[in-house]
Amino acid sequence: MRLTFIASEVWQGLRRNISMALAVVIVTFVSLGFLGSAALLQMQVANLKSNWLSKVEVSVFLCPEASNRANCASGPVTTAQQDAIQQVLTTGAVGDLVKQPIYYESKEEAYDYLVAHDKDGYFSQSLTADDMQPVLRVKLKDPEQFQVVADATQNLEGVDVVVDQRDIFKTLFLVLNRATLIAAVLAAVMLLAAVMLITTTIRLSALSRRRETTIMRMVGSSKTMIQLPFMLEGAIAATLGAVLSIVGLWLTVHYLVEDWLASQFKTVDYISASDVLSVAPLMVLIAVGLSAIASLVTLGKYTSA
Amino acid sequence: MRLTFIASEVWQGLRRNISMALAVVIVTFVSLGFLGSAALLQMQVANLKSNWLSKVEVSVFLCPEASNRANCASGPVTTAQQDAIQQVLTTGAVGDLVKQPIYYESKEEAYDYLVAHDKDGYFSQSLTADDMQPVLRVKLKDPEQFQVVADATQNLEGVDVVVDQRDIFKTLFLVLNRATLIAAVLAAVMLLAAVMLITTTIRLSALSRRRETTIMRMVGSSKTMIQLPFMLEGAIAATLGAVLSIVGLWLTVHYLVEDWLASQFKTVDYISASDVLSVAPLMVLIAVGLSAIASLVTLGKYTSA
Amino acid sequence: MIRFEYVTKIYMRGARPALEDVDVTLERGDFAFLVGASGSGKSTFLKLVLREERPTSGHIHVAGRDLGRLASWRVPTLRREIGAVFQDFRLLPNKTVYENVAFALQVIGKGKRQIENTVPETLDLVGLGGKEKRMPHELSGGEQQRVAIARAFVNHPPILLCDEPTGNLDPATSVGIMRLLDRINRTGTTVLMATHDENIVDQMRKRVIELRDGRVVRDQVQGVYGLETV
Amino acid sequence: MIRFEYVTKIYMRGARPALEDVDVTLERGDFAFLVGASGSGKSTFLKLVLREERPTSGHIHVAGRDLGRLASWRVPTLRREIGAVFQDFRLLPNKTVYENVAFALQVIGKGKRQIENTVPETLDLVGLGGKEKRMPHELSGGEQQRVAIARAFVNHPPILLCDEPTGNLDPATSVGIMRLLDRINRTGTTVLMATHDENIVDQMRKRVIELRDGRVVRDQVQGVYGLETV
Ligand SMILES: Nc1ncnc2c1ncn2[C@@H]1O[C@H](COP(=O)(O)OP(=O)(O)OP(=O)(O)O)[C@@H](O)[C@H]1O
Ligand SMILES: Nc1ncnc2c1ncn2[C@@H]1O[C@H](COP(=O)(O)OP(=O)(O)OP(=O)(O)O)[C@@H](O)[C@H]1O
Ligand SMILES: [Mg+2]
Ligand SMILES: [Mg+2]
Repeated sequence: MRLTFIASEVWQGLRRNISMALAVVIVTFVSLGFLGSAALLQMQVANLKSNWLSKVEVSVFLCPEASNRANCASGPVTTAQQDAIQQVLTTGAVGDLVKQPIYYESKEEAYDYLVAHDKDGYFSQSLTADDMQPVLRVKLKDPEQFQVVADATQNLEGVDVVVDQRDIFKTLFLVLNRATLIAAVLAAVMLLAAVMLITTTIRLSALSRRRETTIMRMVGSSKTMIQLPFMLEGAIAATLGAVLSIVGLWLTVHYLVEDWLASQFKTVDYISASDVLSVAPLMVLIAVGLSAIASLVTLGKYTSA
Repeated sequence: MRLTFIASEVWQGLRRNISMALAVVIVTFVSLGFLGSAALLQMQVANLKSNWLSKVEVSVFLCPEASNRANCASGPVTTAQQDAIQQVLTTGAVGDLVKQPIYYESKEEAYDYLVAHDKDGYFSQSLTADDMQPVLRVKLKDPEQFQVVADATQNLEGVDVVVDQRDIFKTLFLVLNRATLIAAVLAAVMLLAAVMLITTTIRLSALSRRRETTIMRMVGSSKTMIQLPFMLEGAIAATLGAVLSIVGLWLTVHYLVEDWLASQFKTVDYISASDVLSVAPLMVLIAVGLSAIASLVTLGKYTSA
Repeated sequence: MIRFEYVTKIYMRGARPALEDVDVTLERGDFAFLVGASGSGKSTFLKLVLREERPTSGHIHVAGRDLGRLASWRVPTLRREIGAVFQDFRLLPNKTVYENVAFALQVIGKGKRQIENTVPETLDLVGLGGKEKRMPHELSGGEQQRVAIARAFVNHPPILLCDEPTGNLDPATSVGIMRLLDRINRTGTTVLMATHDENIVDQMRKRVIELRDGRVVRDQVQGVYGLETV
Repeated sequence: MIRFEYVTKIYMRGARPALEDVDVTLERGDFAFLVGASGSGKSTFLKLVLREERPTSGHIHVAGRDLGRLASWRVPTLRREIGAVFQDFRLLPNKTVYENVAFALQVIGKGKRQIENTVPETLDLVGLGGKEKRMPHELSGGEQQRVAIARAFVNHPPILLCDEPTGNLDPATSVGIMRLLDRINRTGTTVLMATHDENIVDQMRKRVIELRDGRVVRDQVQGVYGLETV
């Protein structure tokens, strides 16, 4: 009896303020959409970081056969020089930072790699193995420590140049981080709008049913019985918005990221639709929380005993 | 007298429904923000297209000194072959598509370019001018017509390979176009929310001042006098939202695009903050239009004589 | 001033008429009571005069206008010829006495000068001189109704309609309000008042129009309330 | 049943008290009129009984509860002991007569069985048997007030408060309502009714408590309305 009664009250309330309820649905939809996007972008950034940074290596290029560089004025790298460099990289403070063993890529291997990857053959047909440089590929335990390794090896005899790929990711991370920030700021602004909207919806609903609530108070209806329908209205509209934004994010990730982006740029680990499901409960929780706050703020004033 | 009176009515109305008015401001802010973003993105795409496509050239690589490619089995390109290729590119249907004159880049010029741009000198130290290929750089009147030029030259004697840079922009345009689409869809959804919100705000305002409007009707106030304050309230809130989103877009373009992006990737023509000002009047117009529609829909019912 | 010609009003198809074949004329300067049981159609009569409702059939003339032919954008000019007073006083709670009365002039676009002249004069007339700055909640019910009458009369309309103006007032206060309405009537204003307060009707000895189920069953000069019931 | 011990109510600091030093007791089964001019504090008295307002000083006991000590979450249980009827009938316009009365039981969580038993019984009591399916707008004012009384009484509260229940009704209809209240009083229900309808008070010859400016100036068994004024 009570349940069907409350349900019918809620239904009437929603129908009466349908445009308002829809506004709440849309605004929570968009605001939680932003919030979810921000979360997913941050997850993607974390993914990329762990993914790429673990692949990042410091390449110590050794002097080739013929070079007019200042570092290599004394000719190609000798075995003794090479051992000294290895020594620096495997012992002491630097040795602790570096993942052992260090991979040595000879000039022949470099040439094979070039031939394998140069489809048009522009270079491989005009270069020989002797044109290539031997390289020490150094992986770091903490990729941020690049500078220490570079400083330690830069000026050793037989070292041509020290190169770190990490630099090229910097811009990308910057862009992704800014996107996250923008999404988060928009999410905050929209959540504010959502709270105000839910507040107003509940208020409007309470105002348009003042007669009912006055009678309820007069005949001794409990506070819960009076306020529950309004709270449920707000919560239902907000939850609907949250569900919509979860569906929206799921579709976006499924079709845009998993299907399309992943087929375009294959080398990267992408967030998956299941990641959306992992943030989903949080989004619903936020929606319900918002409407609960809005209810508390509003209802005291409009339906108090 | 009338003006100050109407102004004070509007002010009271806004103050009384402050949270609602703020919600309208925020939602129009965000919705027009999306709309503006969509417009600006589309402008940026147009910019990029006109910018890059005009620079796009079809490069007809001619056979170099030594090559093991099938096309160049008969050795380096001869002057007669070269003239025949030029002939094809300057006359007939193909000639009409091509911007004259065609730029011929000799292998020496190609080598100079390589030396100038290869800072580390990895290649320039091991390559000579003879390793380079002479190229015909063909600019098109309509960059989309690449295939016609390619088909006409591909199989001519002395042509190694025909390359078009346009392909590499395709993905970029695809991404930008999708971003525009998403922004436009979000804008549409949010505009819907904005209309519903403005409707509800006006309705709420009319409800909360029913006593005033009843008295006004009874003492013979004109319809304009009764409805104007409500319409103005909606219009003011919407316009405020529009102004906020213009300011937001301006700041974004100024700091994010003009200052930061432009310093990162210099080669491209970006939209400028003044482009924001060119869409600004339209955005204000849309905001005012929305609130006018909302007023018409709502006010008939709530303040009719 | 007010002429009903065989006016019938049916709110909902199939429902009993709220007014049926009502044929009544009030001349300039008349004072008439509209009496009858609850639901007999008194308020409907007044709403038709104000053109809040339109008759289902019949013609209504008010202040020289044929309401059937009055374009809806001309309704405000009609209403400026009519003052209306209700049972609930309908004052604006956040405005002072002065502002409540001035409001009626502001919203029809009167100038500042005219408002500053007319409002105090009207407040004096209804006996509220010196209470201009009070808020409605600081007044007794009788005083609030006087403010409402001042607001209805400040524009000096030739017609004053009152729908149970003493319904919320105690007998002593009601007598004061009736004296005021009588005074206004003596300035030449036509007063039509719906009521079911028998004491007042009996005391005033004015014209009485009695409605029963929407029909005029009595129209008597110097009548009393319950003639047919007694 | 209702006991006021030197109760004073001041709404706003500095304002004149709405009630001052009121000391009144109503026993179980009493029938009393609360009379007085507009603003004399009648509604305030009833609001204090309902605990809609709290006294500035003094103690109030209602149905065995000390209202000063009643936790606010216990107020609903107090209100279930009190039926309240107002001048404006406060019916829900989109619910039938039956639903309007049933609503009062639904919202305090009564079961379906009980509602189906009690509502028709109460509608019979107030004389609306057979009109269960009408909508409020299809009823006369007197009938609407009967619905409101049925709603107030359907839970058989020991106390019935009425704030000018006949204020919107014509004299004949008012008499019917008074008969109904009298009948309810005879079932043992304490009835307290605020009014300024002198005819009714004079006819009923019940206890009369008169307020003037918030003070009890008369408390008379079998009184009439205007004793001191006459
Ligand atoms: N807006 C409306 N829609 C439908 N019916 C209405 C409307 N207004 C009034 N009625 C009906 O018209 C009839 C006459 O109502 P009216 O309000 O004119 O009576 P009244 O004499 O003023 O009564 P009271 O003394 O209660 O004010 C009643 O039966 C009422 O139900
Ligand atoms: N909520 C309130 N806030 C401030 N003052 C109030 C409030 N309610 C009533 N008053 C004041 O308290 C006094 C008594 O009011 P109350 O409503 O009790 O009178 P009443 O006897 O019921 O009058 P009426 O016959 O007009 O209904 C009045 O002066 C009134 O202005
Ligand atoms: Mg009426
Ligand atoms: Mg009262």
